[in-house]
Amino acid sequence: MSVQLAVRGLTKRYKTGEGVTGINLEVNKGELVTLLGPSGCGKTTVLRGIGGFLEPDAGEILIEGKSVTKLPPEKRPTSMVFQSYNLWPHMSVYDNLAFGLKIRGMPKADIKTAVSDALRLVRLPGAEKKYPTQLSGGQQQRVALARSLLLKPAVLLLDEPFSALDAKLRHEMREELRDIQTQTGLTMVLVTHDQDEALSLSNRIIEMNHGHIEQIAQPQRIYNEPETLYVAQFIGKMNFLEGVVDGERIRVGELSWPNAKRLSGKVKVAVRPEDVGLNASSNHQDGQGQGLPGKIKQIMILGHYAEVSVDMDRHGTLKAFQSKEAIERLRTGESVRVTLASMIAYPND
Amino acid sequence: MSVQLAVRGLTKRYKTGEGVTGINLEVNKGELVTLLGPSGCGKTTVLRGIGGFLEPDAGEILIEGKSVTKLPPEKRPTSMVFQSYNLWPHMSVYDNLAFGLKIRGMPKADIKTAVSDALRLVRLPGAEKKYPTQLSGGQQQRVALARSLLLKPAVLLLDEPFSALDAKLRHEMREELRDIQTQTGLTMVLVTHDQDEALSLSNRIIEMNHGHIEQIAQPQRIYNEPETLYVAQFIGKMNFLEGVVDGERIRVGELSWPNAKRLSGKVKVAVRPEDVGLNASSNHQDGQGQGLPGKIKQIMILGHYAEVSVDMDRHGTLKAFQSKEAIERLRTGESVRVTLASMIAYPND
Amino acid sequence: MGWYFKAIGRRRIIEFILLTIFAVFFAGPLLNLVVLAFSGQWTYPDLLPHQWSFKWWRFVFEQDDVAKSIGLSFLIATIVTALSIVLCIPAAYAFARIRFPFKRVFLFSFLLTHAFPKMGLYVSIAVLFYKVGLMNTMLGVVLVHMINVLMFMTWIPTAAFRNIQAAQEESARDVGATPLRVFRSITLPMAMPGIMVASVFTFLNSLDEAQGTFLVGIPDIKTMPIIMYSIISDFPSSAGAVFSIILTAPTIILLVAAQRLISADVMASGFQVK
Amino acid sequence: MGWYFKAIGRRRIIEFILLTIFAVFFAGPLLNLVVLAFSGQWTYPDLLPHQWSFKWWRFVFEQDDVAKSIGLSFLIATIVTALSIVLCIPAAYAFARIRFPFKRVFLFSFLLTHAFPKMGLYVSIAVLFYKVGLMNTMLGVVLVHMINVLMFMTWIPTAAFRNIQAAQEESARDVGATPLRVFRSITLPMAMPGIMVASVFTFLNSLDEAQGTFLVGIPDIKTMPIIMYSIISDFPSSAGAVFSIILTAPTIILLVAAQRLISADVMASGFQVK
Repeated sequence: MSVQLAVRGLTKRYKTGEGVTGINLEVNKGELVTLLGPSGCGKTTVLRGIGGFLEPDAGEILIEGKSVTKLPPEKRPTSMVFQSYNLWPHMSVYDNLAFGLKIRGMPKADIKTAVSDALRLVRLPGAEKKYPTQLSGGQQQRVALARSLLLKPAVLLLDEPFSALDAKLRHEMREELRDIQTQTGLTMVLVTHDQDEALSLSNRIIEMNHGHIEQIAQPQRIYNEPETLYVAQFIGKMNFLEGVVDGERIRVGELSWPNAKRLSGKVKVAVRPEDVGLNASSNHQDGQGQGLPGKIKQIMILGHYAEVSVDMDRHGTLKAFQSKEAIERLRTGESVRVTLASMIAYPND
Repeated sequence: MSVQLAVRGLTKRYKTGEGVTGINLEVNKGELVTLLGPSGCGKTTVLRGIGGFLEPDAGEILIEGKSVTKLPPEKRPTSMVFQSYNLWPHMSVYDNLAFGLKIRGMPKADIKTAVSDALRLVRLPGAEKKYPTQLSGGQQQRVALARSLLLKPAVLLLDEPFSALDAKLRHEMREELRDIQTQTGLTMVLVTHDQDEALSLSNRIIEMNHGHIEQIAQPQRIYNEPETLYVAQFIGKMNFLEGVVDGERIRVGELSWPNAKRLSGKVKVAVRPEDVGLNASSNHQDGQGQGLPGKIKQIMILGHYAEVSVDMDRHGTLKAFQSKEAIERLRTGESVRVTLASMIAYPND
Repeated sequence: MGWYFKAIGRRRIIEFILLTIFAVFFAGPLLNLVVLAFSGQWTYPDLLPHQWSFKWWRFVFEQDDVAKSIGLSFLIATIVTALSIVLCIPAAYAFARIRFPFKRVFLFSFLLTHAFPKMGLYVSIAVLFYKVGLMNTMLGVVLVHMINVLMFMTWIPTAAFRNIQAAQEESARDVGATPLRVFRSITLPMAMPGIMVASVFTFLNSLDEAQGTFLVGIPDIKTMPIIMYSIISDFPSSAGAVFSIILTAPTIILLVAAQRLISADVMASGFQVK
Repeated sequence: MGWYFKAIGRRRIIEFILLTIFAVFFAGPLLNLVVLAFSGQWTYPDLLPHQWSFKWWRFVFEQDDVAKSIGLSFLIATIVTALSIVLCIPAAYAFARIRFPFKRVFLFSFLLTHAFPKMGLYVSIAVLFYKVGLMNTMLGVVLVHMINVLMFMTWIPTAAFRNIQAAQEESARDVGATPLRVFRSITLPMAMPGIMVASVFTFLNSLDEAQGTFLVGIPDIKTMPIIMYSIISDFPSSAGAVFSIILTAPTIILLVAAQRLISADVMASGFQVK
């Protein structure tokens, strides 16, 4: 796979103190990479830097091996879908889509074909004559997507394109974007603060925090093996317990695991809620009821699974995801033994 | 348990064609009941009817056995938390909370104690002197909740109180509301369009559709045994397949289940994504690979589980929830055998 | 949803009464004016004149000054509008793109131009003009008219330019348009309703301006409202009525035209203070 | 974020130039006015007068009419403001609670009162007043002033009332307040900034009104602006400058007071067309 986009040492500082420092990343041809992080982490700054909408203080941006750092947006082979207010309300959908092609001097007949093809791709065939205000929010974003797709950009940039839509539509649009990416094979960089969106759509996720990159990895990897405490906190729900290094093992109460990272002193032990096992204390005598003592505080049923809050004697409140079958054996207020199927340890800072 | 609130035959029709017809429901003392449905289903109309903010065309509302149908809102023993714009911006938090108590003629010292208690209950101790504009959206809703709690209403009404907040805050507020309900033992009626909210908070859910009630049941029951096709579609994700009644059994391809509801002809078979099992076709020879043939179209990882889209030969696209362990054995494009662990059948209409 | 009107019936009635009052308050005097302008003979207690006639129209148009003053008024209004557009649109665009407390500035200048005693301003301008020899010149009158509309011509287009999202301009750059092309094809057309509303305002305001024109333009620059003053004081009220109608006609025509060209929603967006 | 200003340096410069132009355009004439009012001797090419003096102030206040006219102007402005509040606030509340295309009506009446030639209206009113004997009376002048401000006094409070969410009134009912208590404790205080802005407008507008007062009030009802006209035509410009300052002073005082009482944001909410 060839590298389609490379960002080298991108730095941009704002007077407010926000910005990014020394961002390095590479995106392969045909990949969908997500810049994920909370607002103010600099993800949009990186995207706008790639698109040419801001002048970096330092660093270089290469697309298909050529530096575009000095080019204005209209000269870059990128195209951007913005969060909202994308379309020009005084132009019909056709004119919105044709605008860029006209500038390129494409013959009128070709424009017509290209526009209707693009509209078919975003599932809005025949919408040419409508005006943006006649379209729903989701339809407007589809048109904006079509406008960018039409130009066959070397890199398609998406700046939280679905965040203004409601939950159901957002899910639909995600699947459609995935389909379009499969069909067109376009290289895409998506900015989002929504970890579900990042996990479900990306080939790789770039997790950002305070202007730097915390981790670049595939979704499963970033979920299963978050490299830093920050990533562990940000992606998915996570329980944190205080652990102690005891020679070759890390201990939390009577539970222990090998000290793979060779940490020392006190450590933070991160456990996913789906790795938390609950056994009624009454089963203790049969020898399997090992674990930390706790008491069920609340059971929230969330459809196909339930989130159980367990008040631990010494470890605050833990969350456990349980299947709907498992939940029927549990009662609020009941004492349980908590087992932790797997964990990740971090130095305590 | 005594009945705290009863609605009998509530009917209210608007000129737009929306409204509710013949609503009957009972809420027990200390219960939290949710009115769930899409916008326009009439859930807010029912709530406003209970609160006295609209005059019903017909029907009666009883609180603690007494009819309040003819009383204006200020005379009813109810209190309502609105979706937003609750607070009075020209009054401090203290004055916002004290307003209702002053009208009731409570002595000033008592008001002071009551206000500070209520603010502690909603985790905003000492916020008395702030003004609403100085508070975040979540804090404003907490103050609004405190204002209603202060009055110790016979029934607390909540009209999508968290829908204007962001996802994370919404989750927090849900847990807090649950805690407050446990502590105060108040009877609550919550209106929401968010099924997660309804499933996680309620003692019982009242599922509404087009101005009538579809089902009243406990969350688990409504999730596991949706009475109507509408409820099956609305609550949680659901797959629908075409089935055929074949004597005592309902068949979908080579799979079959007993015809418990005694349906006839063609039926709709509803299957939860978590009940969809996927086996790689290569395992077929070992005898366990029974099921419907399909091909994996897309795998979306959603943290502790993954949503797998399977293109079925004859049944469109099915969604399957798979654990993160199970997913590692599956590849996009792979042929699989699909098993359905359980199903609910509905007449085909 | 207010408690004010419980029954829809009562609401309807009050609505009707209110609208009637407003109609009578504004349409009443104007209707009276029309009747007056076409009346031949009319004695007090009667509701309508005895005789209808065009005699006052003939009388007004036979006045030498009238035709000239109409031409002059429209000429000045056109110059004022054109100059204001040239001056204020670039300023408006600049203001729209500068970040400062827009609301505050808008409001303050709105209050200033609307609540400030114009006579004070006019007198001081007259004093200045006297020194630089602009009294009794077209240019002087045009400048006075422009001072009146400067705020409108700047702030309404500013609001219109502000309503254009950065993403809308950036999208256009993104698909390959140069900055100039973006302004011509995206920014300007999107702000056009606001600019048109402001221009109509300016034109009508200039047509109607009397105080400043009187102070700066006398004795030679006599626009329609100035002539009207003298007719009103020297001749019967019917002549004044005729002149009033002549003065009112372009307003109504322009307002109706503006309403057709620009939908009320778009116009309103020009006023939204963001 | 616009392409217009790339470098922050250039933006700063343009910002500065623009603000300077605006300041010179408005502050310049006013400053000139102040200098003029306190000048003893002043010959043309010099920038400042040779002598400073209060002689024109003494001259103006020695005029018999002046003190009387100031009192009269403030009396009329107070009456106009009070009557407008009594008339318009209930109407505004009713309008705010009636559902009709508010934007359209607001805009149309805004255009009407601002672009409509006032002379036409005044003449027809004068004709009516003549018939019913209101010419040359206080009541007549008050009525003319009220017609000028009716739109402001209705629509600004209407917008303020509209900004109050139904849920805010309903919450108050919910905690036990009667409809009247809700209006007194919730609705009215929340709309107060809008009402105050409108009232300040009305007061200043009445203080400054000259055209209508002249037509309806002559010869006996002489307010400040009317007196000023005659002083300007009969005496040197320095006397006019003094009078201009007297007329301007209450405006500035009221504007500053209003700014202190009401934050700009709250004031702005009164203008927001929803």
